[in-house]
Amino acid sequence: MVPVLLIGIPLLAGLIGFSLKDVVAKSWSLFASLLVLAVSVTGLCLAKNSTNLQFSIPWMGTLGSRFSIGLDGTGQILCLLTAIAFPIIFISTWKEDYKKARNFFGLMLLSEAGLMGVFLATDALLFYFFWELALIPVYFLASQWGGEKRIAATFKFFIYTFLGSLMMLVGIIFIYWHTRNQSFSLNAFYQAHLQMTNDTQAWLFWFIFVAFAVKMPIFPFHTWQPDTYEQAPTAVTMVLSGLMVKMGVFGILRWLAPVLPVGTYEWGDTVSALCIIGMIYASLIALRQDDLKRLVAYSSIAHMGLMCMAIFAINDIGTEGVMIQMFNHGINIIGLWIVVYLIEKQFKTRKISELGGIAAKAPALTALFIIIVLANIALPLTNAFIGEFLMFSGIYISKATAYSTVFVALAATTIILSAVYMLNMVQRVFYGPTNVRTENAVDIAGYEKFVLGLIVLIILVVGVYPEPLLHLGREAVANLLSKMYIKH
Amino acid sequence: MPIDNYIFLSLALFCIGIAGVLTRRNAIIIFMCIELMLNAVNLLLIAFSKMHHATAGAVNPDAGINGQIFVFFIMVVAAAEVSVGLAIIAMMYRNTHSVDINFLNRLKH
Amino acid sequence: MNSIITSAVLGVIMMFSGIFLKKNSSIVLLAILAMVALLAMAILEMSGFHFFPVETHDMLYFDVFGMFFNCIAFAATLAFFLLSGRDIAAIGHNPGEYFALIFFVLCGISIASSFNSLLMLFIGIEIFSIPLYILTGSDKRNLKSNEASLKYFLMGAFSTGIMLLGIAFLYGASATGSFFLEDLGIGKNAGSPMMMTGLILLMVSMAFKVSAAPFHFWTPDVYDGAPTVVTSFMATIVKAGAFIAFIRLFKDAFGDLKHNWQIFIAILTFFTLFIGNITAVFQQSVKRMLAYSSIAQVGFMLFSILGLNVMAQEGILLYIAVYSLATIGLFAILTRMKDFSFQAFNGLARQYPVAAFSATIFLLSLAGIPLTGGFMAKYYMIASVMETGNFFWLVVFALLCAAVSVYYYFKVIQAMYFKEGPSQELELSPAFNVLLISLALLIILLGVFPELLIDRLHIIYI
Amino acid sequence: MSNYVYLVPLFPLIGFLINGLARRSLSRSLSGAIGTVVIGASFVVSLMIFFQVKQVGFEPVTVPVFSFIQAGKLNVAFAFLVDPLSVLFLLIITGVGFLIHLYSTAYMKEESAPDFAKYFSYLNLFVFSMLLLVLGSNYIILFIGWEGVGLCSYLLIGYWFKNIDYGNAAKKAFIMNRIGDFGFLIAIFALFNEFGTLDFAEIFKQAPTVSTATITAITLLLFVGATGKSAQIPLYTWLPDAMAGPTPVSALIHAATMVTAGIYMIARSHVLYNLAPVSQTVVAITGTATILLAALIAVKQNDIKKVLAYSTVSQLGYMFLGLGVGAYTEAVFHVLTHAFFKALLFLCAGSVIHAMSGEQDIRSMGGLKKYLPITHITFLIGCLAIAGIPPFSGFFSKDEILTAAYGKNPLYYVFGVAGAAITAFYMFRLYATTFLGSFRGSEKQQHHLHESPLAMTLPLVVLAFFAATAGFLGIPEVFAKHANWLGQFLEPVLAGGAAQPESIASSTEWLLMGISTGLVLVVVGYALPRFRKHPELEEPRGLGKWMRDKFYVDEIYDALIVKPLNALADFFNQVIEKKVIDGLVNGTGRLVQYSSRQLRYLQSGQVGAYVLLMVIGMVLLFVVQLFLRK
Amino acid sequence: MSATQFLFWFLSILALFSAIMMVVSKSPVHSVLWLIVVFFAISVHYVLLNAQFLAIVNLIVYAGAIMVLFLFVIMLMNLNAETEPLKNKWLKITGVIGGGALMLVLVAALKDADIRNRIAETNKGEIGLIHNLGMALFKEYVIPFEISSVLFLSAMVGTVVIGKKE
Repeated sequence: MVPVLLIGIPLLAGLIGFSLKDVVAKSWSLFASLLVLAVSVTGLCLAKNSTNLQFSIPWMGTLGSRFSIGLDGTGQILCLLTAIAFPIIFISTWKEDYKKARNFFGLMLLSEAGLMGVFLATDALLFYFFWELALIPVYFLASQWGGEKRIAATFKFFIYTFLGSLMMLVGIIFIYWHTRNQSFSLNAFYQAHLQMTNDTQAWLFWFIFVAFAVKMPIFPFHTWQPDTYEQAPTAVTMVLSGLMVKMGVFGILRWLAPVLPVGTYEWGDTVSALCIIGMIYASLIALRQDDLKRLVAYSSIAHMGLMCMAIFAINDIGTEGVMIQMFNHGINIIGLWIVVYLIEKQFKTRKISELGGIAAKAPALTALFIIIVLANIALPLTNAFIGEFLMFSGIYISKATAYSTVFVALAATTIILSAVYMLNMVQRVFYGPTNVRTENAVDIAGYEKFVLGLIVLIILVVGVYPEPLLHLGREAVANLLSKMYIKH
Repeated sequence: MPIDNYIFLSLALFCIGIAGVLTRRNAIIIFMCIELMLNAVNLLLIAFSKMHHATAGAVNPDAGINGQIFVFFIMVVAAAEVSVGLAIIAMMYRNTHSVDINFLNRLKH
Repeated sequence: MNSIITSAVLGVIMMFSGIFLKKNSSIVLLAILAMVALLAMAILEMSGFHFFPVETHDMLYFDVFGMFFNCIAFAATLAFFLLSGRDIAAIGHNPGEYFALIFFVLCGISIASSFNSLLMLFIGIEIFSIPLYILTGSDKRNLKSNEASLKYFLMGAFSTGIMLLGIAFLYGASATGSFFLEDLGIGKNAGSPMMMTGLILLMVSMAFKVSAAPFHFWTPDVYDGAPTVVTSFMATIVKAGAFIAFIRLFKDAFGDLKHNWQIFIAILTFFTLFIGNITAVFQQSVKRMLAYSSIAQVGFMLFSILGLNVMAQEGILLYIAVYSLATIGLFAILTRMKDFSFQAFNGLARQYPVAAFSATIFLLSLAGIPLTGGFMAKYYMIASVMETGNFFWLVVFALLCAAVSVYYYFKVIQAMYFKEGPSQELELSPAFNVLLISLALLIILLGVFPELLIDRLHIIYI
Repeated sequence: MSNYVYLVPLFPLIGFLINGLARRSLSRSLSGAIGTVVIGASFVVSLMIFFQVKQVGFEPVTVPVFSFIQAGKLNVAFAFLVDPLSVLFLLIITGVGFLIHLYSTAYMKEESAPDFAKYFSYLNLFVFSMLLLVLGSNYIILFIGWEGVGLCSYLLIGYWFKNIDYGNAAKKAFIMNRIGDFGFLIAIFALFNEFGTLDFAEIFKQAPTVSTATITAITLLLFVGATGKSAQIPLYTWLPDAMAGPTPVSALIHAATMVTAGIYMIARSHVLYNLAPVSQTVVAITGTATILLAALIAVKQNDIKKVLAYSTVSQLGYMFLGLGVGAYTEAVFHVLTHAFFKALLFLCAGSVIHAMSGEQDIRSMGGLKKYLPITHITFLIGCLAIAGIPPFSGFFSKDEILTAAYGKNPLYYVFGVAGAAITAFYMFRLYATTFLGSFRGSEKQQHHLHESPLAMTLPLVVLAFFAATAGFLGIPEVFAKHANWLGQFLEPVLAGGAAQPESIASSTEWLLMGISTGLVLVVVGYALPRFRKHPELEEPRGLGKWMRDKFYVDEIYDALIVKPLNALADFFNQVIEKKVIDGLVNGTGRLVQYSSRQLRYLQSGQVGAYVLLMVIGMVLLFVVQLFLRK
Repeated sequence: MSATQFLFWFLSILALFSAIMMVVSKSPVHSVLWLIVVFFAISVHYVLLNAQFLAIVNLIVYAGAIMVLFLFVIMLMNLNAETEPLKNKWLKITGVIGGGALMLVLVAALKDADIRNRIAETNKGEIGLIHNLGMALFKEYVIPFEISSVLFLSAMVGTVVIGKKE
């Protein structure tokens, strides 16, 4: 029942939200998202009792598709992340006044339902449906409530991701026709590669990969991202970068690598090379950004590249790193966006060059932000260190590629670069003398402190004691890898 | 008579009709060219009908008759089409005092 | 037979309605009632109640596929009447006759969905073409309407000529000299040069009727010039009727020769998708954009002929239903607008949220966004072709085109929701809104549960 | 002992949390007290551990705290390793740290209460990290501490963040360290790949089974890490800039403890280094080069802290030279003595700066002897110690390293002695310019001159005591047999790694010592009178200018790395991103639009054209058909 | 060469010539007259093929009724050679080339047809006679026959709608 509630609550609440009055919509959606969080935590507690975590009813029987969802190890971390993220997003933007708030919050909840569905679906067609359900509300959110150039930017985003998902659809249908009983179920998909030649898997790989690559995004499919992040309202950007990019990683983990293991091996090096290029490239570009949002956007590209690369290491350490890092990156980047949002709200600008000296006026904001930044550059005892360390180790010891050392050496340069651009930003925004804009700065309010404090708390707790989270994914990772080890 | 004589005769007439459609601008003439195309088809159908009759007439005395019936229906339809077509051309003439098909080209691109 | 006879009789009744009924609204009401009756007859027919036990001498063959299509087409027409009945009556001075012509068209469509002989195909197609020539030109004072009518007529007659030549060759190539579908693709001449010649010619003329490129050139002009309500009807139900005839012809007559002609359909599909989608991008008028989009949609529908399997047949019915409903809905809104340009839609969502929301659903469905019927329809089309294992490149191309199509459909959505525009007066009655929203919900329903519509068919085929 | 070893890092952590979280509500004295007391507590616990370790028959213990990371075969425990080496560092860190905390309570008096608490919280966090670094039983914990101290260094250098330059210095320190960490991290990955574990004990046990090439690569990468943290060529440039931080910070972090982390790490990994002679050579050469380069630069610096900073770099070079020649014990010995005398020198400098109201330029000082008597004496002791004048501590440690170096290659010795001579020269230049002669500052400064309060002078005295006497902890064999207490203490850890002094005849050793001592004394004898009378006030020319401008290393880095990188980034941002990739994406869109514009001209509106196109279409289909039939 | 063959060739050449003349005539009236000649030639072909009924119908319906209707409309509109709109020379050439190309490919497509050597019987066979056709029309083809009424009905309604003065 838990998975049904995870999807059902935000879906229903969202639909109801459309008919509510604008003033209550905000509280309503916060309530609903907290409810989802409660259910999600319950799901974690029930982890042993798997009957409550699976749900399957007939749906589109003639097509071989069922409405089957399940909360398993792979999706659990991301469901938890989603459940945590939405209340945080709602609280942190509590004071924001949206025109037609009910539509805004309704769409937000719909996208939450879509995200949950993506992480829960164990049927390929259903997965595809939720994939799009998550996308469309976000498109409308970004286009309606976004910045000046929102229409063009978000449309580019939409076309980009839509094209990617269409390619994925082709791949899904192709695999579907190669399953034994023409079924969309996850297990049937895991068997499908047995009926395919290696060459087929090799080209099919790209059809599915493109969708995920666009979502993450992997160089050179990334150009939608900075524009969209820049133009979307911050709450939506948080959803996009904190949660939706994870859909890509998750998709590869669950729907690509185990489904097409040979293709995954075949192209591992190519993808890794793309990831590395993207990481270095994005880091360097981040170095020269003056807009806070764009900077964070490019830093996100760099981080996602590493996650993608680690999947293709195809070993337990790398994959567990990816699992935990998906959670960590979600938390960290939402934290970054909140700060960016707070800065923009107070100073009416996101230009780094127009800011400075905030630390003197807003020490709490500064302290919390610096911890988030440190997490973002993967300092030990923050959550991201665990993930990045595992991922790098996984890549280094990977047997799936002959170039693991080179890959790590190149990818690890971003450790340096991320420190450079993040600290540059911290210094120029927070340190130095105050200027006209920042001299009357005030520190953040209580609820903002609460939200950021919560994020910092998660960062540190996971960074110091990651075992519970690692444990959550361990079995699932072993399970996924067992499907991928056919070649070795 | 070998059937290919009829085939190529009909084709020739048909293609003359098409060439007419392509080269003329007068709506009525174009329409007449289309009628010519239809007649070419009629001739071909009757030839085929007799061809099939020649093959199977011994077994089935009515073999091939359907081709001629078809021609009959083509004529029926052509008649209906002509009445409508001429009405449309007349309507256009009433409005523009021209039967030049290129005279009207508000609708393009 | 129910549908054919009923529609003809209803056509006659409507023809005389003008004499007895003076008010337009009562004629519209009568037409709606007649349509309900026709739909009921079609549904009864499908349920096994044949009221007219006529010996057809194999000229017609009523299978579930055709009858089911009739139901869909009639239901769509009913929706069309309900939404736009008032506008049909408002085209000119002869409301009764317009409705009569529409019923005659439906009669032709019913024949096209149940023919078993090339003769009936020819007659059926002519029956629904000739009234359309008239309907296209029914706005007599409007030069655009005149022009559209003349163009449509001349090119339609031309394509009739092509079709007849094709039929003649097929007749000549058939073993025993027959027009029955089952006799065409068999015998020692199957696949012979003459048969292929006939087949290609017939295919060309059918492609013309469904406006597949490069035989689509009449479509944008005619759709643009015709009165908007008529365009709505032509672009949906009539096109669907022609398409059913197309698929029926190729399935029943040439199904076994698939490998000889698939490449031609593939070529047509390619051009149709390309030209339809690409040309739509630059249109300035929504009406004309919809004309091109209807061409683009045909590109997808052609996949069903390429696949020609169970999935294709189920899918094409779903496609027709979803596409027709969405397009009718869109045109219904468009009919009420004075200006067909994209700018006219600016800020519509603020003033008319219901209409804008429904239009959004319609557009999303046309673009093939999941959770709308349009997605499932496209899904069926693609999956059916992929089952054959061939033409993978075409599938990929089609999806690229689908991405392009998002561009022009979303332009309308963007105009309605994200742009500001001057307020305008549209006569959108509450009933109209209710109808629109129910159509939209129906489309979503079909997107989530497509089997509601086609499971019946599935049971029969499997 | 396993019961309370965790207390050592825990106390500073508690201090950090209290000072960090409650900094708004703590008074200055309270937060200072908390900050200092926790370190003192740590020191006490460390002492207790020390006495246990010192007992005969002690075996190194690993104390697990909790399971940190577990994934696949990677199993990292959060565990502490207690052995003589770590205990020795514990004592240095907590002992010197305590004194510097104490010193800070007075030195930082002028800060506002929250800032004061912030300062102490950072300092506590630093001590915590440093303790983790030396206590960690595997490379991960070591790395956590490693990065932690880097962070604290960053925070403390940028403590006065309103000054852009200070911020830049902090950033530079962090990034330079990160470059080192890059090597360190990859070394860790390689270690894990090779050994399947990151535990010191396991790795060192298995090390001999691994090929020399691999070990060489790993050790070189570890050394890259060490060059970052311990400010060696080529990553030393951050350390002089780090003097932007408060002076006690410079004393603690940038002289006594953090910068020796690299030495600790290599000493800890000495088993690996012993297996990789190439790496050892690289370490030794780098160390030697650093000694000379930094010493030369120090000669022409006029900022009191800069001189000390370069001297630190130079002294660290000695330690690396020691490590490189396999004299691990000697290197650690030098760490110890250096901690005392360099912390002392910095604190003295802090006292001077305190007295001079923030003035750091020695050209404005002079004659401070009479105003700051305690500072003067202690500073002099520090100078003597660093210059290596017997019997001060620096003499013993430095000479042991030089002797060992001679055993390896006399060239090392030659350069080492040259470095020692230069060290003596610039230290006494500094001393003479600052304390001797007559005061050259402004009236106001002169008026303000005073000796520092007790909280500041007490640490000076204590440190001076150790700076003078600590050398006796490791008396070379040539002086007295078995008098090298430190060598014996560290024997269980660094055994086998120690240099082979036996290979050098004791007569040679005496000679070497004599040469270096004599040379130093000559230099001191030259420098002291020269700079007392004629302090160097004018701008240097020629080579001196090069030395003053640090051989333009920063500028070279800027031109070779920073500028090209920025240019590349700009190229990516402006050209690749906007023109190529985005251009490609938008170009596709434009292409579609363009095709759309062109294609629509097919729709000419003329029936004839339409029919013609249809006919062409048909012809094409038939052509295809003809081809297919062929 | 038998009389039938002679007649065939004569009629074929006549039909083709008249067809070409119809297309190239400047004056619409001439075109109509040439077309009537084509129809006559084709009707005689029908007779040759022993399809007397269709020959007669062709004459009455086509050459008679329909062509007269054309002529009538042309007269009504007072169209003549002078009012004939001119068409671009190049378009004319492309038109001819287009028609020719289609002819070419069709011939190419059909030249290998294996039924080329079959015979369409002339001067014999009863199927074209009115009796047989009538029987077939009202027995097997009664459905299409009936349904054509709808066609006519719609054509009639259409003509009325279009033609009615408003």
